[in-house]
Amino acid sequence: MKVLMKGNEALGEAAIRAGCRHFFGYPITPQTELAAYMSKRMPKIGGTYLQAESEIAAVNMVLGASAAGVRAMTSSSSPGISLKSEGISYMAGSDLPALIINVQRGGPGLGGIQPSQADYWQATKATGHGDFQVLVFAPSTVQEMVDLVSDAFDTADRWRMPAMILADGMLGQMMEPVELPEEGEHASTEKPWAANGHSNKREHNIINSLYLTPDKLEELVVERYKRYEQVKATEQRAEEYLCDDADVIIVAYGASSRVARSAVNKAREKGGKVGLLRPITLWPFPTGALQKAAGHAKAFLTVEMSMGQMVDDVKLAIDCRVPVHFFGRTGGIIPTPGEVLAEVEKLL
Amino acid sequence: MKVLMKGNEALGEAAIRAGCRHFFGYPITPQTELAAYMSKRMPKIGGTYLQAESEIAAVNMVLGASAAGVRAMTSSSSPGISLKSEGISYMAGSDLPALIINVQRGGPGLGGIQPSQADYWQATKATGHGDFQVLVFAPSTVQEMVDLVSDAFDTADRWRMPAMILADGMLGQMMEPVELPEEGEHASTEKPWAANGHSNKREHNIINSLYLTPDKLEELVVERYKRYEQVKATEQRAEEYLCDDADVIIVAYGASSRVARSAVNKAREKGGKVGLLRPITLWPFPTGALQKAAGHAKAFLTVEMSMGQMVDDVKLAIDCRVPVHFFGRTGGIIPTPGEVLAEVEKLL
Amino acid sequence: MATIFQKPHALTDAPLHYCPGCTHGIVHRLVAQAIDELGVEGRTVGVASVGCSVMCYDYFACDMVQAPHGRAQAVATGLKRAKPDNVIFTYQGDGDLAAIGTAETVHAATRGENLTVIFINNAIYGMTGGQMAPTSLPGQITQTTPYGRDTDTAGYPVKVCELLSTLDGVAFAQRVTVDCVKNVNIARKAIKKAFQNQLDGKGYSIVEVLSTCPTNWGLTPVESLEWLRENMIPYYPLGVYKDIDAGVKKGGASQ
Amino acid sequence: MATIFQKPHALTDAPLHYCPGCTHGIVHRLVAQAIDELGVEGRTVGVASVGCSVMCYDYFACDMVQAPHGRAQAVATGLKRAKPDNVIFTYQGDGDLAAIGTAETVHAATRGENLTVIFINNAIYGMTGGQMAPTSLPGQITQTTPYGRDTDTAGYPVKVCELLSTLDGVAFAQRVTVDCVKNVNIARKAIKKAFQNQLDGKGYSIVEVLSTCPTNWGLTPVESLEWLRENMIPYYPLGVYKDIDAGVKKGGASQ
Amino acid sequence: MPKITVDESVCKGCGLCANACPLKIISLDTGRLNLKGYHPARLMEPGRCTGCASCAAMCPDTAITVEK
Amino acid sequence: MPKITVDESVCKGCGLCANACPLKIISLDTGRLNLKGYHPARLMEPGRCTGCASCAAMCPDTAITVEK
Amino acid sequence: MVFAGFGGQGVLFAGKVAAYAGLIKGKEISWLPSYGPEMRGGTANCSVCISDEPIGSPLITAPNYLIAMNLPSLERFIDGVEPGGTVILDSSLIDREISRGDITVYRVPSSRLAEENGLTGLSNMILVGKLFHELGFCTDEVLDEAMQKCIPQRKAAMLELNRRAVALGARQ
Amino acid sequence: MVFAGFGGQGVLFAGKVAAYAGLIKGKEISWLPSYGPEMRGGTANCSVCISDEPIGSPLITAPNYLIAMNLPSLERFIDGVEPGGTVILDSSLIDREISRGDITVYRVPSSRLAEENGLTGLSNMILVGKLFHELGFCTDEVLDEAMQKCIPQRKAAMLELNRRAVALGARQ
Ligand SMILES: Cc1ncc(C[n+]2csc(CCOP(=O)(O)OP(=O)(O)O)c2C)c(N)n1
Ligand SMILES: Cc1ncc(C[n+]2csc(CCOP(=O)(O)OP(=O)(O)O)c2C)c(N)n1
Ligand code: SF4
Ligand code: SF4
Ligand code: SF4
Ligand code: SF4
Ligand code: SF4
Ligand code: SF4
Ligand SMILES: [Mg+2]
Ligand SMILES: [Mg+2]
Repeated sequence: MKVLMKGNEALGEAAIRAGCRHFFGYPITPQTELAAYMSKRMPKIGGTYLQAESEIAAVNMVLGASAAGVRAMTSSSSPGISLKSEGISYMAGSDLPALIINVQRGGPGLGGIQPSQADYWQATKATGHGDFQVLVFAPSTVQEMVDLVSDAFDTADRWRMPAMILADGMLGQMMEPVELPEEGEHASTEKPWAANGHSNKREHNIINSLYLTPDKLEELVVERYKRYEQVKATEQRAEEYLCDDADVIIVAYGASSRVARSAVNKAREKGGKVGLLRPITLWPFPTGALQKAAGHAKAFLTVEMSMGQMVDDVKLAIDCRVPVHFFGRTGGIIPTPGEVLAEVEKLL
Repeated sequence: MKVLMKGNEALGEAAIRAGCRHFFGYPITPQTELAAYMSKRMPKIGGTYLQAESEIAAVNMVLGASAAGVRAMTSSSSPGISLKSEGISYMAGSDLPALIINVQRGGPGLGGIQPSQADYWQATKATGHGDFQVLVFAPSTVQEMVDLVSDAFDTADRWRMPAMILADGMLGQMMEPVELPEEGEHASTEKPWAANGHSNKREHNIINSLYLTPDKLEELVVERYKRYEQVKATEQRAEEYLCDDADVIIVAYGASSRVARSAVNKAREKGGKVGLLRPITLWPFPTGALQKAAGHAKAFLTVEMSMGQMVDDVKLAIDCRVPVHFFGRTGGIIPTPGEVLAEVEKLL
Repeated sequence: MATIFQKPHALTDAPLHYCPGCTHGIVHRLVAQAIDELGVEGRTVGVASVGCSVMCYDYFACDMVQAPHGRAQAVATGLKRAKPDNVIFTYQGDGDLAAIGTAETVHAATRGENLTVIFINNAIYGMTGGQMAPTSLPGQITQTTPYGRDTDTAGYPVKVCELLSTLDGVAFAQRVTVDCVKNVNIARKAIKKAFQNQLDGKGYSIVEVLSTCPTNWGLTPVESLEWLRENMIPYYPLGVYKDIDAGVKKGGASQ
Repeated sequence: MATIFQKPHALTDAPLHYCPGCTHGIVHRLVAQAIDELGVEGRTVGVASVGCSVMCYDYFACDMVQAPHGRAQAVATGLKRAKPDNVIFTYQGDGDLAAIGTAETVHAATRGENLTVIFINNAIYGMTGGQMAPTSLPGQITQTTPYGRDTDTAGYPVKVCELLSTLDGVAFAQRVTVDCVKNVNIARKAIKKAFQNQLDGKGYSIVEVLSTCPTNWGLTPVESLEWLRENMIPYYPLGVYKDIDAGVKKGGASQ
Repeated sequence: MPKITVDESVCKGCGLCANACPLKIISLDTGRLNLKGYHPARLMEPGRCTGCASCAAMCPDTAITVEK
Repeated sequence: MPKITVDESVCKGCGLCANACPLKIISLDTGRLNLKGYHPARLMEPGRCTGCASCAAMCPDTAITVEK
Repeated sequence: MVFAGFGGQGVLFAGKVAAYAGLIKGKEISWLPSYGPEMRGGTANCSVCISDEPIGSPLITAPNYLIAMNLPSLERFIDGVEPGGTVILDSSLIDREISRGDITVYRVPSSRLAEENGLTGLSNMILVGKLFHELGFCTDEVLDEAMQKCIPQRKAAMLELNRRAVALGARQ
Repeated sequence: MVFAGFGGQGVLFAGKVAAYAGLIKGKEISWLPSYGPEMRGGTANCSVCISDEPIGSPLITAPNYLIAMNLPSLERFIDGVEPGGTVILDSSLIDREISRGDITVYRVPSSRLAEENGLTGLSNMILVGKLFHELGFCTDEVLDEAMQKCIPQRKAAMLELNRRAVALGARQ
C-alpha cells in the first residue's frame, strides 16, 4: 500500500533510494522536515547527514562530495538558496552533478514562511553569476517529488550539471500517498573524472572552474552550451491536460498548477474549452509543447505564485504569437481555483 | 582640464562627490582599484573605508549604514556579487537604497579575470530570491561611470531601492579623461524612515523584511511593484546612435556597445544603414526606445559579452515583432568591431 | 506607595510571542532596563537577528533593524560606522551568532567594533523547531541529532566566550544566566556594563546568556531551568572571560 | 652517487607561477614530501583555495579540487565524508582561511573533521595585489591600509592557532615558518605529522606557516625573510599550540 | 503593604514566578483561563508578600508590577 | 664529491639558495639571463660543496638537485 | 474537511487519521497543515481532502466539514463552510452561537469529556469519532486501521486510549 | 598604439604618458591595460587610442604603433600591426628580424642605453621619446606636461630622469 508522507520527507526517502548517501544541510522553514528525516535515516544506513554551519558551507560540502564521485544533495529555502548561489555557479563551472532542493517561501529578504514561486527567475536564469544553467524540475504532487528526485540525480549525472528541484512550502509540508521505488533501481554512473585518488593508475584529476586564458574559458563555456542544446532537445518535459481542443491554455507548474487544474475542471464543467499545460522541467523549458499548443490556442494564461516570472518564458517560447496573460498571487498566498477561473473566463 | 582616471578609481571619486562616506568592500579582481582608492581617500575626509571579512559582511554593513540613513556602497565582481545576493534581496525587501557595483569578470565559478557581461540576468532578473528588482545602470565610458554613480545614488534614494552599476573589467581597468562634478551637487534626501535613533521625538522606526502574514507581505510586494511601474515609466534611459534611418539596429550596452559603435561606423562607411541602441538603464529596460526603433528597423542584433542574455529582453520589449539576432563572445573575450560588422552585414 | 518594579520604558507594550516560560523574555527586559538606566533609548538602535527573537523589533522601543541570519554584527558595524554616537546592540541566538554568523562575530570582535552584543545560548535552534545548534551539548537529543549529538560526526560545541577572549579587539566578555533571581541580577549588571562600555568607547562587549527553550527541550519552564543548571552551566562555566578594565583574560570564573 | 635531494614525486613538472623567492614554493615542496614519505599520493585529494596558490592543482600530482574562496574546508569535509579512506588536505592563504573562510575554518575545526590544513600566513592578500589581510600586522602598509593598519578602524590581526586551540575538535595546531633551513625542517616535520594524524584518525590538524610575499611587501626575497623574522615571528610566536598526543594546549611555545 | 499586580492579559502561566517566590505565595490559578488559554498567576496570600520582586524578576513577560 | 644541479629553466634568480649556503659558494649568475628573464643561480666553487642541501631546502622552485 | 485549533491540540494528528482512513478506502487524499503567523503557541489547522478525483489545490477555503477546537478557528472558517456542510465543535471551549441555518452543527463537549474519561489530550480524537460517525464513509475497522498507521508500534498504549476516545466521540 | 612588455618594464606608465599627451592636445583618448594569464611576472601591455572621434573599443588588435619591450610581446602583436604602421622595439632585448616589408621598424637599444646613461628602469621612456619624435604629433612641451601629470610632485627627481630618457630616445 501507498504510504502517506510529507513532501519534504518523501524527497529525503526518494533521494536515499536513488543512492544518495550524502546530505549536507542547514535548517530553514519550510524544508526542515527533510533535514530532520535525513538525520534519522542516514546514520542507520551508513550515510552522512551533516548539519553544516551555514548554507554556504553545505553547498560546498556537496561540491566536495560530488567531486569525490558520490551522489550528494543539499536543500534549503529561498534566502538559503541565494547564499548557495556562488557554490552552484562553481559546480556548474566545474561540471559537477548535484541535487539542490529549494522549498520556496515568500520573499524578498526574510519574507515569510508560506509557499511561493518567486525564485523562478533565480532558478532558471541566474542561480549564480556567469553563463550557465542548472536543470530545474518542478513537481506538483508528493508522488512526483519522489519520482523527480531520482530523475534529477540521473539527469545531473548524465549531463554533469547541477539539478534543482524547485518545490514550495505547500508541496514540502503537505502529505499525500506515495509509492516509493525499490532502492537501487537507479542507473549508477561511472565517474572517471572524479577526484577520489588516482591510485597511481591514471593522471591526476582536477576539478576546477578557473581558466585565466579567455580563449580557454570561452571554449569550455561554448562546449557546455552545446551540451545544453542537447539537454534542451532531449530532456524537456511537460504534462498536457485537456489541451487538445482548448481555446485558452493555462500554463502553471508546481503548487499553482494544482489550483489551475481545479480551475480547468470547473471551466470545463461550464463548457469552457480550457486546458492546462504544466511544465515539469522549467529548464529546459518545454518550448516544444508550448509551440504545439500555440498552434490552436487563442490565449495563454500563466498562473504563478509570484509577481509574474515564467510568463516571459512562455512568450519567448511561442515567439509572442498568441497573447500570454498573467495571474498571480504572492507573499505566500496560494491562489484559489475560483480566482483562476475568473481570470480564465475573461479570456474565453 | 579633464583628468585621466581608471574606471574603478573614477567610480570611487564620483561616489565621494555624490556624498557617499561609507564604503564597505572585499578585494576581488578586477575591481580592486576602487577599494584601494577609497582606502586612500576616506580617512582624509572623515569617511569610512572598511575592508570587511567577506562580501557577505560587506553587503550587510551597507545594509546597516543605509538603514542609518547615510549613502553607502559596496563593490565586487561576479562571484562576490553572488555572495551578496541574499543581502541585496533583504535591502530590496526592506526598501533600503544603496549602491552595489559589479565589475563583471568571466564565469561561471571562479572563471577568469577578464571582462564579461554574463551577470546580466542576475542583475536584471534575480539579484537574489523573491519578487524584487534593483535599478541597473550600464555605463560605457569612464565619464559615464562618474555620471551614473550620482544618478544611481539619487534614483536609489528617490525610490528606496538598491541600485547596481553593472560594469565590467574593461571599464574598470581602462583610463579615460573625465570631468568630475563638484562635490555636494547631489540632492540630499530626507530619510524620515531611517533607524538612527528616535531622540524620543517619534515612534521607533523599524527596518525589516519579515512579514509572517501572507496578506501583509503580498500587500507590500504589490505596493513595491506599483513603485516599479513608476520607475519604469520615468527612469528608462537609452542612447540612440544613427538609429533614425537604420535597417539593422545593434543593441548593446557597456563595453560591447563601444565595439558595436565602431562596427556601426564601419558599416556606415560602407553605406550600410546600421544604428546602435544603447541601453543605459538595464532595469528599467528601455522598452520605449526599443519599441520606437522596432517601428522601422528590419532586424535587431544584440552584441553581448556572454552567451546571450539581454537578447530575450529585446524580444520581449518589441513583442517579437522584428527578428532579434544575437552575437556574443564570452569567457573574458571582447569582441572586435570586425566580428560585429560581419554579423551585421549578414542582416543587411 | 512607590512602584519598585515595572515594565521598562524601552520595552513596548506589544505582548511577546515567546513560548510560556522562555527566558528570552527575561533577557529582553534586562536589555531594556539597561537602556532605561543609561537613558539612551533615543539614540539606541538594536539589531534583531533571525531566530526566535527575530520580532524583537516590535518589543524594543528604540529604532530597530532586522538583519539577515548570522549577519547582525555586520549590520551593526554598518550602523555604528554610519553614526558613531548612536548606541548599537545586537540580540542574537546561538545558531545566528555561532554557526552561520561565525565569521561576522569573530571579525566584529577582532576589529574591536564598539558594539554591545547580547548572545542567547539556548543550545538549540528554537525558531526552526529544535535542530542542533553549534552549542548543543554532546549527547543532546535534538530534531537533527535524534540519537543524541555524536561528537564524532557532529563535532563539539563552540564555546563562544572562550573563543572570543583570544581576540585582541574584545573589551569585555561575560557568560551569565537567568535561572534564578541572583543570576538575573548578575546578568543585569553584565548587560549594563556591556552598554556602558560602548558609551565609554571601550570596544566590543559581549554578554552570553545561557537561556532556556522549554518547547524544543520538551520540558516545562521550571524543569528547563533545572536542566540548564545541571547540564549547561557545568559545560559553559559562568563568569567574566575578559575585561580590559579588570585585566581578566580567559577562563577567569569570578562573578 | 646517490641523489639526496630532488623534486618530490608528488609535485608535477609544471613550473610554479609564484613570484621569485615566494615561500609558497617551499611549502608546496614540504607538502609533497610528506605525501611521498607517507606513500599516499594515490589516495590523496588536495583542495586548492583562492589565493596565489589557486593553481596548485597543477602542481600537486594527486587529485585536486579547486574550492570557492574561503570554502576549502567545507569542500574538504565533503570529500572526506564521501571517501573517508582518502587523505584530504587543504592549502589556504590567510585571506581565504581567516577572513572569508572564518566560519568554515572554525566549524571544520570544532567538528574535529579528520583533515590536514596547510595555512599560509603571509600577512597580505597576495593574489589580488596586496590588500590588508586579517593577519596583517598593526601599522603594516598595504594597498588598502595605505597609512598603515590602524587597529582603531581596521582592527587587530587574527591569531589563528591561538583561536583554534580553544576548540575541542582540534587535534594538532602548530605554527612554523620557512625562513631558514632549520625552520624548514621543523615545518617539514609538522606537516608530516599533520598528515600522519589524519591517517591515524586523530582529527583536525592545522599547520600555520609564516610565509613571505616579496612582491606585495615590496622587498627582495632575502629582505622578506628578514622582515618575517623581525616582524611576524614576534607577533605570531612559533610553536605547538595544541597536540592531543603530547597534551600541549594553548600557548605552549616549545618547538 | 507591598503589592504585586499580575497583568493577566499577558501572563502565559509559565509558573516561573511561583517557582521564584521565596514564600511560595504566588501560584497559577488553575481554575481560570485567560484569553490566550493560559492559567494566569495569582498572588494567593497578599498579606504575606514582602515586595521582594523575585517573581517579577523571573517573569519572562514582565507581567508583574511590584509596589511597596 | 657532492654535486648540485640547478635546473636553470625553472630558476627565478631569487637568491634564497645563495643566502642559505653556509659556504656562500652558490650565487646568481648576473652575466646570464634564462628564458624567463632571470639571472639563474650557479654553484661557483663546485669543489667546496659539502652537499648539505641547504640551498635546495630553501629553493621555492625546487630547482636544485643534490647528489652525494 | 478542515481541522482547526490551537497548536498542541492535535488537530494535525486528527487530520492525519482522517486522511489515512481515506487512503485505506482507496480514495485520492491530501493533507495540508498551516500555521498562524505566530511561530509558537498560535493557531494550527489542516486541510484534508478525500476525493474520487485527483486533488487540485489541497488548500481548503470552503470546507464541507469543519472540526473546530477553539473560538478563533471557528470564527476564521465558519463563514466559508459550504452550504449543507457540517461543523463539529468542542463546545467546552466554544460557546458562540452559530447563526447560519444552512449547515449542520454538532456541539461535542470534547475537552470536558476527555478530562472526565481519563483521555486528557484526546479531545481531538473524540471529535474524530464523532466526525466519522456522521460521515459514515468508512467502517470502524478502516478507522481503526488508520489509527494504527498513525501511531507508532512502540506507543501501543496510546492506541488503546485513542480507540476509546473515538468510540466515545461516536456515541455523542 | 600598443605598448607591450614584461610586467615591471613600465609599459603601462609609458602608455599613460602618451595618453596624457593626447589629452593635452584635446584629443579623445583611452588607455586599457591587459595582463597575461600569469598573475605575477608575466607579460603586460596596454592599448592607447588617441583619436579625433569618440573611441569605440579601447582594445587594439591592429595597432598603428607598436612599442615592444620583449620578444613575446613583439611576436604577439607584430602580425596585427596595420600596414604602414610603425614598430619601435628594444633591440637590446629583441634580436629577431622582422620580415614584414609594409611597416617601419625602429630598433632602439633602449635597455642598454638606459644602463649606460644612469637611467636604469627608464628604457620605457627612451622608447617613448623615440615614439613621440617619430609621431611628431605634439611639441616637446606637451610631452613634458604629460610627464608632469603622470609623476607625482613628491617624485620630482624622477621627473628629471624621465626627461633625460625621453630626450635620449628622441635622438636615436
Ligand atoms: C539564511 C537563512 N538560513 C536559515 C534560516 C532559518 N532560520 C531561522 S531562525 C534559525 C536559527 C535560530 O536559532 P538561534 O539563532 O539559536 O535562535 P533561537 O531561535 O534559538 O533563539 C534558522 C536556521 C534563515 N531564516 N535564513
Ligand atoms: C568570493 C571571492 N571573493 C574574492 C575573491 C578575490 N580574491 C582572490 S584571492 C583573494 C585573497 C588572497 O589572499 P590569501 O588568501 O591571503 O592568499 P595569498 O594570495 O596571500 O596566498 C581574494 C580576495 C574571489 N576570487 N572570490
Ligand atoms: S521555541 Fe524555544 S527559544 Fe523559541 S520562544 Fe519557544 S521556548 Fe523560546
Ligand atoms: S604575490 Fe606574494 S604570495 Fe603571491 S606569488 Fe607573489 S610573492 Fe608569493
Ligand atoms: S514580591 Fe516576593 S514575596 Fe511577593 S509574591 Fe513576588 S516573590 Fe513572592
Ligand atoms: S512568570 Fe509571568 S508569565 Fe509566568 S506565570 Fe508568572 S506572571 Fe505569568
Ligand atoms: S633558490 Fe632556487 S629559484 Fe632561487 S635562485 Fe636559487 S635555484 Fe634559483
Ligand atoms: S649543498 Fe650546501 S654547500 Fe653545496 S651549494 Fe648547496 S648549500 Fe652550499
Ligand atoms: Mg538558539
Ligand atoms: Mg595571504
